[in-house]
Amino acid sequence: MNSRRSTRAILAIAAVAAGCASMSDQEASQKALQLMKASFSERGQAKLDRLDQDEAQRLCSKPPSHELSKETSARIEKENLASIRYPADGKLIGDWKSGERIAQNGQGKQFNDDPKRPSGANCYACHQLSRQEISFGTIGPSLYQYGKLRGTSEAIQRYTYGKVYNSQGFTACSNMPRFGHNGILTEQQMKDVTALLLDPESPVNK
Amino acid sequence: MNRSRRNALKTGGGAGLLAMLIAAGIVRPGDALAQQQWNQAAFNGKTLREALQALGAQSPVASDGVVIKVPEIAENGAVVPVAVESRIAGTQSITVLIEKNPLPLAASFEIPAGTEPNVSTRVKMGESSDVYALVKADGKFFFAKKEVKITIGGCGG
Amino acid sequence: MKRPLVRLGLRARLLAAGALIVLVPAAPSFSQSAVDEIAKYRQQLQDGNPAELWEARGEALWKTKRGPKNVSMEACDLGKGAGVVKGAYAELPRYFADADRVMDLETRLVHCMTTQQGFSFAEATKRPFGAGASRSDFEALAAWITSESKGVTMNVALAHPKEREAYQLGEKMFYFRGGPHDFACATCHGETGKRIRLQDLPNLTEKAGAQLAYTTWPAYRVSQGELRTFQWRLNDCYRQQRFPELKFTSDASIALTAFLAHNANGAAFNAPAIKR
Amino acid sequence: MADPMRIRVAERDGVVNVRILMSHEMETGQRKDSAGNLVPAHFIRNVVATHQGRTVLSAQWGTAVAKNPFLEFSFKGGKKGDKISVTWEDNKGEKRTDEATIG
Repeated sequence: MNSRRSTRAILAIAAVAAGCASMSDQEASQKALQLMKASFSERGQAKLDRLDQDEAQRLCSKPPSHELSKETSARIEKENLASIRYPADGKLIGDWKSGERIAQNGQGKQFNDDPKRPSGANCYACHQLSRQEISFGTIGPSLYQYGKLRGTSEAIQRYTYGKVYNSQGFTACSNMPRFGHNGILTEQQMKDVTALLLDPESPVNK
Repeated sequence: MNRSRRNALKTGGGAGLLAMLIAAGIVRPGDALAQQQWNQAAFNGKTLREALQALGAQSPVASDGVVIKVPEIAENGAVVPVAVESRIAGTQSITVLIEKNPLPLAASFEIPAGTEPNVSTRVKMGESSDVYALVKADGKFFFAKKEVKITIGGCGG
Repeated sequence: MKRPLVRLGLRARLLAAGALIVLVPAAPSFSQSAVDEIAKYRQQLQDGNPAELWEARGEALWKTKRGPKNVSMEACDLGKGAGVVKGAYAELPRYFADADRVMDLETRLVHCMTTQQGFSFAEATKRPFGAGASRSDFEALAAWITSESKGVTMNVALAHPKEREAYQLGEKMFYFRGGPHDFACATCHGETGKRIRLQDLPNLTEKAGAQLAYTTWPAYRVSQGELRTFQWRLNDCYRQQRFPELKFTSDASIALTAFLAHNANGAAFNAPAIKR
Repeated sequence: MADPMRIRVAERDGVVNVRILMSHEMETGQRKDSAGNLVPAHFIRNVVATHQGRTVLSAQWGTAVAKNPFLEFSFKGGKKGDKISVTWEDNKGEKRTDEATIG
């Protein structure tokens, strides 16, 4: 049934495309979205609405050759920065030990994950953090000695918590998930990750 | 039962008799398994010490004659290549044990005369651990060990 | 040098191990040596690839009479003529006039299973991927068919308008960010020299990376003890991207495959491989 | 029925190198399935390789041998045309024997 529907979709696309040599970029984007909507099925917590992009996702879905204008980047950053909600109790530093577990955990939000269990942040997938963990990725910069190098002033605390909450408030189209903005981590989890980065006792700062 | 088998292996009589029976067509090659035992006590040993005791190898000695080839770091514990070579004359068996596995004894190979004392296989490791190669030669036990670190790989999900 | 093995008590050994961790600082070059050691691990795995077990089963499946019409797949046209398997995978996906559609390997196999062997679409596609005793015919067939392209130069054409369209839409999909984590394929595979944990991430937007990646699937995954196809690789990437599930033999799946396969053109195909 | 083994043999100067791949789950008995139930142990316990009827290697395995086991060894005294036979038996009593000829 679904394959028939998707076949029809691609036939419709082909009928349009046959007329001209190639599609415009915007046409192609629209057709790709149609194609994807017909080619994915909902499973577990992953519904089809995950293919509905917000503005940042849409603007950031471009090859590196299509660099965003300064104005567009600034707009993405401004809007994302405004989305950050700081904890009502004003405390930004939680428990670094819990933060380490969150940094190691790559589960959460996948169609096979239990939505009742807390998500991880999987920081080590992309960042070096502590010296002990040799299995770390390099998509993001090394965060080893993050707090030792920057100190723990209130400004640094707010920047760090904010960056975890919504990275695109600081860098448009950052590869880093917007953990608070998109509801991946809870407030307490973000405090714990902030502690992992800033607490002098954390292995990150040893 | 185990003891009589060990005696048979010591004299070489068991294997020789079996070969004769196979050659005579009385026993088919597949039936060779019927002669084989499985050392349940050793495989069920929960610590290195328990497994070694059940193998009759309470106090093996470290030896450069046992060469163990394992990766220093394994990308995944599900498959860790292990090769063991014995340079000790009269090698009768080669055994692989993984100290921190829930059941340390992984595999044991009987090496008849004419077979090179050099075997290669792949094991599972639950976590980073020392891997031991135990060699029995002329009735005595020798060993070498090497640590293998198991890393967390992939995207983590 | 002889010393007894079981001499230290467990506690003493644990203390010794603990002391080691505290006292020995990690060398700055440790991560580089870790990478080197992992390269050795991978090298040690190359000899004796269990993918061969799938290849043998796949060849038997291809030649076995099956389905309501009780015919083998030996008349299946993978693009180079009926029954020609050698080199076929290195030219897929491609446009097939008899179906008026661009098809990748799995889609073409389903086409032959339904039109020639008489299976229903549902029956043919009920198990795209295996798990333990529940085995997938596609993984076995793909293992054998791809092994028949080993050493063949990748040559995926963009001659037909529908091939060009599939490529263009596949490229769009590659950069499409979505889901709660904002991930696109490009998030992990758009830059050269990056790793996730200790795994090297091929940059699929440039020739060398696309070639290295595409020509080494299918692969026996030691972490799963299964042979996994390129189709599976796409499905599992999307799972980890937090997307819904990519449908087997769907047009989006074919389009993305066409984009990545074409980018690998010029390289010698080198699978089934063995990977973590 | 279990899948056939893949047995590769190569002879050089009378030394025969044997490489075997076996198709087996090698369940440890400690893994849980998706429903949370313990999957019972299921693993090869004994392997015997013979050359012209003479045992050239015998092995006892536990659950720690990796899934789809690989085994490599060498012995002296083989020549082209000789037969190598390998048999495994698992803890459920299932057996499989396959042969290869030294080429």
